[in-house]
Formats: sequence, C-alpha cells, structure tokens
Amino acid sequence: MATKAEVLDFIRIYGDKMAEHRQELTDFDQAIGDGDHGINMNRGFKAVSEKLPTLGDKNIDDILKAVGMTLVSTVGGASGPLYGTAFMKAGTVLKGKEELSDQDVISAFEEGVGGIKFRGKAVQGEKTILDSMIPAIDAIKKSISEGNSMTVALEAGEKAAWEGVEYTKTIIATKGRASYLGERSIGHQDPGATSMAYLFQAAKEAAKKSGK
Amino acid sequence: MATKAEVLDFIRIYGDKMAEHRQELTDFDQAIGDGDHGINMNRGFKAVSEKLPTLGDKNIDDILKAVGMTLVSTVGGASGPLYGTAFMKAGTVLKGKEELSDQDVISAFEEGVGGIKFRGKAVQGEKTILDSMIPAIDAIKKSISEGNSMTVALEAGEKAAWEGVEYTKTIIATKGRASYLGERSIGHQDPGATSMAYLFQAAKEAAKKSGK
Amino acid sequence: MKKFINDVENVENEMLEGIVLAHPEYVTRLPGFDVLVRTDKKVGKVAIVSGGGSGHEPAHGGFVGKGMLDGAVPGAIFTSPTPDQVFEAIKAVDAGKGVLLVVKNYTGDIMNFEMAAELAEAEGIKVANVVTNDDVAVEDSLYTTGRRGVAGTILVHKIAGAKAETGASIEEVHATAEKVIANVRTMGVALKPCTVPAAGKPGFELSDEEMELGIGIHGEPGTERKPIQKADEIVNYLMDRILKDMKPVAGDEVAVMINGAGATPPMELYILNRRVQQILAEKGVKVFKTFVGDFMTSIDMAGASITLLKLDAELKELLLAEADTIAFKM
Amino acid sequence: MKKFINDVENVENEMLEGIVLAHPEYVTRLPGFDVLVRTDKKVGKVAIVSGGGSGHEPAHGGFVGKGMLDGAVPGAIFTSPTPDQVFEAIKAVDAGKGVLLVVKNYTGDIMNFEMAAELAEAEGIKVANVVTNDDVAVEDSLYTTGRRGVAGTILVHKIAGAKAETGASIEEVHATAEKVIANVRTMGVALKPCTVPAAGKPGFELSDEEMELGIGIHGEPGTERKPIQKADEIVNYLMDRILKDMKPVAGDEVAVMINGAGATPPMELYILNRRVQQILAEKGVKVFKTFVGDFMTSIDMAGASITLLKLDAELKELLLAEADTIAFKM
Ligand SMILES: Nc1ncnc2c1ncn2[C@@H]1O[C@H](COP(=O)(O)OP(=O)(O)O)[C@@H](O)[C@H]1O
Ligand SMILES: Nc1ncnc2c1ncn2[C@@H]1O[C@H](COP(=O)(O)OP(=O)(O)O)[C@@H](O)[C@H]1O
Ligand SMILES: [Mg+2]
Ligand SMILES: [Mg+2]
Ligand SMILES: [Mg+2]
Ligand SMILES: [Mg+2]
Repeated sequence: MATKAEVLDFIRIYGDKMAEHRQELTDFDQAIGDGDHGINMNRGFKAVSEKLPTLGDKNIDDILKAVGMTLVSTVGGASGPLYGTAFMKAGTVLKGKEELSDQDVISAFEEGVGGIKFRGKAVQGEKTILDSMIPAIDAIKKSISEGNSMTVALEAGEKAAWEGVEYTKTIIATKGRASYLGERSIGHQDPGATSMAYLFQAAKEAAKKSGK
Repeated sequence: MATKAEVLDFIRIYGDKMAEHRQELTDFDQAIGDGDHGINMNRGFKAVSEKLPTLGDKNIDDILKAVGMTLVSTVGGASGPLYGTAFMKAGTVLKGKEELSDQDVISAFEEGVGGIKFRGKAVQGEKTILDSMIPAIDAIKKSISEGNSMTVALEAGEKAAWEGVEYTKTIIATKGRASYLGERSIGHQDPGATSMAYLFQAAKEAAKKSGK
Repeated sequence: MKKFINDVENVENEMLEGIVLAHPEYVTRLPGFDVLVRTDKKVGKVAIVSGGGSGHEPAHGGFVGKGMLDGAVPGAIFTSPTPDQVFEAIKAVDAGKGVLLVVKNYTGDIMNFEMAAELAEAEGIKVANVVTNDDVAVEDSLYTTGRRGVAGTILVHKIAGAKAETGASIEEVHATAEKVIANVRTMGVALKPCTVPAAGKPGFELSDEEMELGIGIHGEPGTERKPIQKADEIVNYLMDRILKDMKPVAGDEVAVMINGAGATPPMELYILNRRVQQILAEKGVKVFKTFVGDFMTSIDMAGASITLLKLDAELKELLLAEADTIAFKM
Repeated sequence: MKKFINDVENVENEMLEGIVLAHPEYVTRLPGFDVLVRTDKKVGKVAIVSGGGSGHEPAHGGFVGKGMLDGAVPGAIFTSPTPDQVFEAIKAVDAGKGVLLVVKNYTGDIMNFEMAAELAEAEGIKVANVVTNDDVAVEDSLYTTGRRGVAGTILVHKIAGAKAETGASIEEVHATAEKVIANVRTMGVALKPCTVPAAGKPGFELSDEEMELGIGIHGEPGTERKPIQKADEIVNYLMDRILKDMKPVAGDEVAVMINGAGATPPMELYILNRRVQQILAEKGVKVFKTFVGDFMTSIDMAGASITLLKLDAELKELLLAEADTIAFKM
C-alpha cells in the first residue's frame, strides 16, 4: 500500500532530482537536441513544488492531475506535454483513491506510458523517454508477479530504466530533435530517457523511506 | 615656360604618388576620418591616367578641365569635389593656352585654391587641404617675385606645404569628418593637407625633370 | 554576450511589452498571457493562430493583422508555447467560423498545439491544423520526424490569411494552407551562430573560415560544415538542393523569399538574391514576387535562407491580396 | 570577415542588381548609372532625391516609391555619390515641378549634391535642397561642421514625400522638410563595429565589455566609450541627451523610431523601445506612432539608434499618409 504522503514524497524527491541534475540533462540535450531538457524539467518541477502545499487535502488522483497540468503549462517543448500527459493519465486511472495498492501503482505507470505513447506517437527503440520507461514498468510487473514487495520491484524497475538509458546510446534517434542528426545521434544517451530513469529512482527512494 | 608635356608629366607623377602613398593617406584618414582618403585619391587618379592618352591633342585648359571632371565623377567623398573643382577652375583661367608662363602657373594655383575655398567654405587653420595649399602658393609667389625660376619657387612651395602639414598636427579640425573628434583630432596630421603637399612635390619634380 | 537586454529571465516578457508599446494599433496582449492578438478583431472569418518559441522575430507577432494571423503565441526562447497559452489564443480569436493552427514541424510544437486544440474542441470551438515542413536540409523519411518548418511558414501565414479574409470556410482555408505547404521549400546557411540569452554563449561553434549549410532556425545542425565560399557558390548549393526537391519546370511561376537570420544586413541578402534570380532565369522559371528581409530569424545568427514557393492562379491572387501587419504589408 | 559576398569590388554593383531583380515593381536602375528611380514615375509632383554612401540599406533605395523618394543615389560604401550620378537622378525624376535633394550633413555629401544641383540648374531644372542633421551626439557649434545626418533622415523622406504627393510646390515641400529637420533628433549606440568589405576588418575595436555611445552611422566615434550596461540604462542615457536637446513638454506628440544598425535582432530593438516608451510616458509626452526596425544601417554593425520627431498637425497627417516602397509601407 502506498499512502498519499508517500506519493507526495515521491513528487518532492523527483523535483529535487530535476534541480540536482539540471545541468547534466541539459548537457545531454546540448549534444543531440537544443540543450534545454534540464532547464525545462526543472522549470516544471519548481512550479510543481510551489503548487504542492495547496494539494494536501486532495485525493491522489487530483494530486497527480494537478502535477500533470502544472507540467503541461510550464514546461513547453516536447517534454512538457509528454510528462504532463503521463501524470494526468495516471491520475485519471486512480479516481477517488486515497491509498494505492501495488496493482494501482502498476496501473498508474501503465496509464502514464500509454499517455506518452499516445501523445508522442513513438514506439520503443526510437531513442526517447519510452526506452527507459517501458523496460522499467515491465521489470516492476515481473517482480511483483514473483511476489516481491513494491520496494524490491521498484529497485528492479530502476535498474531496468538505467539499462534502457544505456541502450539509447546504441541507437539512432527517429523521434524528437535528435532525429535531425541521423547517424550522428549514436553514442549519446537520450536526455528524456535519463530524466525518466530518475523518476523510477525517486519512486524507489520514496518507497524505501516509508520502510516497506 | 611650362609646356603641355610638362603639365601632362606633372599629372602622371602626381598620379603615381597617389598610388604609392595610398595606404599612408588612408591610415592618416583612419585616425581622424573614415579611412578612405588614399583609396579615394588613388581611384580618381587611376581614372585620370586611363583618360590621359586621349587628351594629348587638347590644350592645357581642356586637359586640366578633363582631369577635374574625371576626379569629380570618380572620387566622391569630400576630396572629389575639392580636387576636382581645383583642377577645373585652374583649367578655366588658362583658356586656350598651349604653354604656361610663370604667371599662368601662379594664376592656375590661385584659381585652384579659390575653387577649393568656394566649394568647401573653409578658411586656413581648419585642418584641411588649405593648410598646405595656401602657404605653398604664397611661398611660390614670393619666390617668383624675388626673381627665382619656377623650379626654385616650387621647391619653396613644397617646403611650405610640408610645414603646413606639420601645422595641421597642432590644431583642431573644424571642417570635414575630423571635426566630430573635437580635441581628439589634435596630434594627427590631416590627410587632405598631406595629399596636397604631394601635389607640390609632383609639380616640383616635373619642373626639375624638364631641367629648367 | 553583447546584447541590448536587461535580465536574461525577462527577455521574452520585455520584448512582448516592447512590441505592444510600439504597435498598439496592430496587436494587443491578452492580460496575463504571452499571447498577441489582432487589435481590430475581424469577425465573420476563420481565425488563424501560429506560434512557437520566441527568438524568431518578427515571427510570429509581427504577422498579426489584417490578411495574416489573428493570434500569435510566442513561447520562451526556442521553446514551444504551452497548451494553455495556445488555448487562450484560440478562445480569444475565434469568431465562430473556427480556428486554423499553423504549426512548424517540431515534436514540441506539434504536441503543445495538439493539446490546445483538444482543449478548444472540448469547449466546442472548431479547430484545424497544418504543419509546415519546408526545410529540405532534413530528409523526409520514415526514419525522421520529417522536415523542419522554417521560413516558408511565413508564406503559409500570408496566403492562408488572405484566404481567411475572403470569408472562406475552415475547410477551404485549411486546404489552401496545405497547398502552400506542399509547394514551398527552403534551405538555410549560417556564418555565425546565435546566442540564447539564458545560455550566454553561442549554441555551436564555427571557426572564422567555416559555414554551416542546411542550418535550422534554432541553430540545429545542417547537412554540411564547409569552408566559407563566395555568395554565388553558396546560393548554387542551396538552390541545387531546393530545386532537386521541388523540380520546377520552365514556365513555372514562383515566389522567392530571401530571409535573414537576424544579424545579416540587407546588403548581403540582396547579393544572395541576385544569384537566386539568375539561376531561376536560367531555368526559365518565372519569378512572380520576391521578398527580401528578416522574416523568421534565429535571434542574432548571421545567416540566411532561400525559400521558393511554386504558385498557381489561386496562390498568386492570395499572395498579392492586402496584408497589414507590423512586419508584412502588401 | 564573414559575409555573403563575391568579390569586394563588386559589392555595391551586385547589391544594386539584387535590389532591382527583387523589386522591379518598385525600382528601376538608370542604365549605366548607380541610380535607382521609381518604376512608376509620378508626374505633376515635386520629385525627391536622396542618397549617400552605400552600406545603409534599406536606405536609400528601399524608400523609393509612392509617397517617399523618386530617386536614390547610392555611392560606394560609406562614400558619397559623385555629382554626375546625382545629376542623372535629378534629370530622370524631374517632372517639371522641380527636385528636392535630401542630403545628410557630411562635407562630402553636401559638396557632391551641390555640384549636381549646379549642373541641373544649368539645364533649367529647379532644384532645392535640405540638409539633415539629427544626431545630437555631435555638438552643433561654430567649431564643427554641425550635427551629422542619421536615421532621422528617413522621417524627412517620409514626410516630405507625402507632402510632394499632395501636389505641393517645391517651396512648400522644402518648407515641410525643413520643419521635420528642425524637430527630429537621434542618438545611437554600438555594441560591435562594422566591417567595410574592402577593408576586410572592423573599422574600430570594442572589447567584449565595451560599447560606444553616440556612434555615427559610419562607425564614427561618439561621445563616450563605456562598459556595456543594461538596455534600460543605455536608453536612459540616450534619451537624456535627446530630450535635453529637444525639450519636449508634457502634452507634446512625437513619433519614435528605433533603428537597428544591421546586426541587431528585433528582439533587442523592442526591449530598447520598451524603455523609450516608459520614459516618454513618465514625461507626459504622447507617442503618435512608433517604427521599429532596420531603416538606416551601418553595414553589419550591432547597434541601434533612437529617433524622436516632435509633431504638429501637418506632420501627423503627412506621417500617416500612404507610402508604398520596398522597405516602408504605410
Ligand atoms: N515523440 C516522442 N515520444 C517520446 N519522447 C520524446 C518524443 N520526442 C522527444 N521525446 C523526448 O523528449 C526529450 C527532449 O525533451 P526537451 O529537450 O525537454 O524538449 P525539446 O526537444 O522540445 O527541446 C528527448 O530526449 C526525448 O526523450
Ligand atoms: N570643407 C573642406 N575644405 C577643404 N578641405 C576639406 C574640407 N572638408 C574636408 N576636407 C579635406 O578632405 C579630406 C578628407 O578627404 P576624404 O577622406 O577623401 O573624404 P571623406 O571625408 O568624404 O571621406 C580631409 O583630410 C580634409 O583635408
Ligand atoms: Mg530540448
Ligand atoms: Mg575619408
Ligand atoms: Mg527545446
Ligand atoms: Mg569617405
């Protein structure tokens, strides 16, 4: 069971990570994009963190929807609609919840990735957010189905996410700005896949902190 | 007596000097103007030298007028109208002449300087062409009145012209582009006064060459 | 970085304030939003909204007015505007006949405008959109996101705007805009990179002897980095790429746009134009109208692009139709 | 030197060819001369001719057309045109009502135009001239050649051109032009110098931290070289100088022109404009009309100038009158 406090904690931790890795993500984007991914994500999560205090008495679904709307209206670029849609969709599937079962968490991730696929019209292997997100979710589902706790499952998820990030170094980008580079995008890791790996890292840390 | 051949020789020698000192005059203009005086004068006298072969059967007045018109229509800037008017005016006062007496030469210089004064509305002491031209003509007149030959007079004229150039270093420009500099024009020699000193140098050399 | 700015964080906002203070007769800012709309809102016509990151001035606010755009949504510099801003623009300009969104082909722009369209449609506003993709430097293949939208976008604004002004339906305006997009091709070149104020240093490096051919309007890499050449040779290269894609035949009529990237003086743009016109004349292609100037800039990049638009009778008439905006008058 | 040019000797000529090829509907080149005249010569009106060195594009050829100039005479870069060229322009545009020459206050320009006027008068053409001198950076005293003519010249073109279009006599057009000159003031600033193509290197040096205040349009030195400041502070300085000279009072109406020097993007010009308008509002001076863009450039200089023109009823009406030229439409 994940409580509302844990969800809020996860969002806060992820926001901190976006501040901490702002320059790193921007540098990755400088190499194959337009050098603003860290700036974009950090701008969005700064706005989220200003909003969080007003969301304490909301249900989890409304909290996630508010986070998504805030991202959509402050990030811009490609990552704004993608991350924003993911959070909003995750909220939609958790209608009225004040606590989340493991299945709820999985559903939220699946709705989120569905939102990104719908919005970005990409598939796995195009050097995008999906390349860390899809393997992470698969690993979480597998781990839970093997009877592990969500903390253990999120550890497996994060590990798969970083493997996905590594994988993005080996492929050509065919979506987003990096696609203009063609072959020249090989060798560089995808900024969006990287920021998504940090999301699973944040989720894992939030779960660990709550000691379950 | 100055023959037509000597006049043509003077023009050729002066043209060569403008080519030779192109960069020097431009550098002087760079310091207090817009850095094109040598380029301007050289452009004009290149056009004059292309014209000269067609003027062989003309009288001296027509030759000078043609030189003046060529300068006016090829130099532009401040020096084009000034030098052009000087040559045209000098031509006007020598109507029909095929040879020039010493008095004719003096009249030509006086008409020339009159043309520059009329066109430029400057007086001596404003850091312009006049500051080498007026003392040079005065020196020539004095020398001739003392019974010297034109060659000797032109030597005195050139000397006075260079003294005039030196004098321009000590004064503020109040005409032409250099006037925008105010006090800051002090210490620099005037490009136009310099190119005019070369004119007297060319006249002297032409006179010497003819051995009179 | 040498720029006339105050604080890097305020560049977009202060620029918008400067535009509105300069041209209140043309544009009005929606209070609380980074949106410019026509001061004299025209009713009874399809409205047109465009936008994208700031840094392309006069695009897009400079083209708001009679015969072109009804609203412009400038995002942060080189960053697409967010859906809420676009949505606000759509609501403000809609006059009951629907709103056409003119979007440049960048993932971010497309997704943000798409979300805005969804919001507007949920409120019962009829929305259509077109995606401009005139940059022949980028291959349009299964393995890319397709060609980028660059300076040719301005001719879409002009012609779709003229069509809307006739009172045409949104389907008709949409079809005309698509026709322009199908027939417009651009390629650019940079001599010096641009500096995003917040970055404080140039987005890429070019040595004193190098140029980047096929550059994008955000300084994205192009097809080749080469030693700098004479203007005529550069034009030969760019025109070769454009003409290969466009395949005009003798007798075809085109509009030409020579667009400056921000720091290129008219002197150089006209020297480029000279060669463009020579090449078209050699090929028997007739130039119907030529535009030379800064239309779609990349902040302070020194560079230029060449745009050709193949014309038919409808496009010719609409191209010459009246336009009265800050930066484009006809 | 990074420029889109071919050979440095051909820059002026190829630029003129490029202009005429781009805009045949506006300008025609007199065969054998470096002179641009209106393609649709208007009869029954006073004709207006302006010019000066090249390198100030769109000035002056970009302002040839209905309601502004009838002829433009561009000399070599930064070098005044010769009298024969100006004379040819005068003869070509004269429609029997006389020709007004609009000359910027530089010794070379004045003398060359004066000689052309003498040639024209000898052929029985009525000629009048005005000398623009709007640059407050240069002191107008007995000990200088007076203030330089800079961007304010464009407003003289606009208003005198509109007056001529009404069919006014040459004396009337002359008087109106003089009124504009008496009421227009400008001051400029440079962040980066310009490079004359033939020179191949910048005309002066500015370190990465310096700006030159009071710069002339050929990069002539100004009043002060200072560490670069925020845009608002720069505007404060320039406006202070302009307002001290102009002394407008609350209730006065002005036109504002924010002119780019060639390599300054619209983004920055609008940020400058913002502060200009704030200052005028603080002083209670009403802004009647604002122009922002590249009107009188200095090749590829990064810089800008601010021009204010105090207006009366006549000037206001003429300022808004129709103009249809390459670079200025109203
Ligand atoms: N169609 C897409 N689907 C999923 N992710 C995408 C898509 N396009 C781009 N991305 C992701 O967005 C990231 C770039 O985001 P960001 O730099 O913030 O936006 P922008 O490219 O507009 O500057 C890329 O690294 C990539 O992971
Ligand atoms: N009013 C004037 N009378 C006489 N000579 C002048 C006058 N104005 C300028 N000059 C001369 O012209 C010279 C500059 O000529 P030049 O550089 O060719 O023209 P510009 O100043 O137009 O670039 C100055 O050095 C000065 O001697
Ligand atoms: Mg990016
Ligand atoms: Mg000079
Ligand atoms: Mg971006
Ligand atoms: Mg000069």
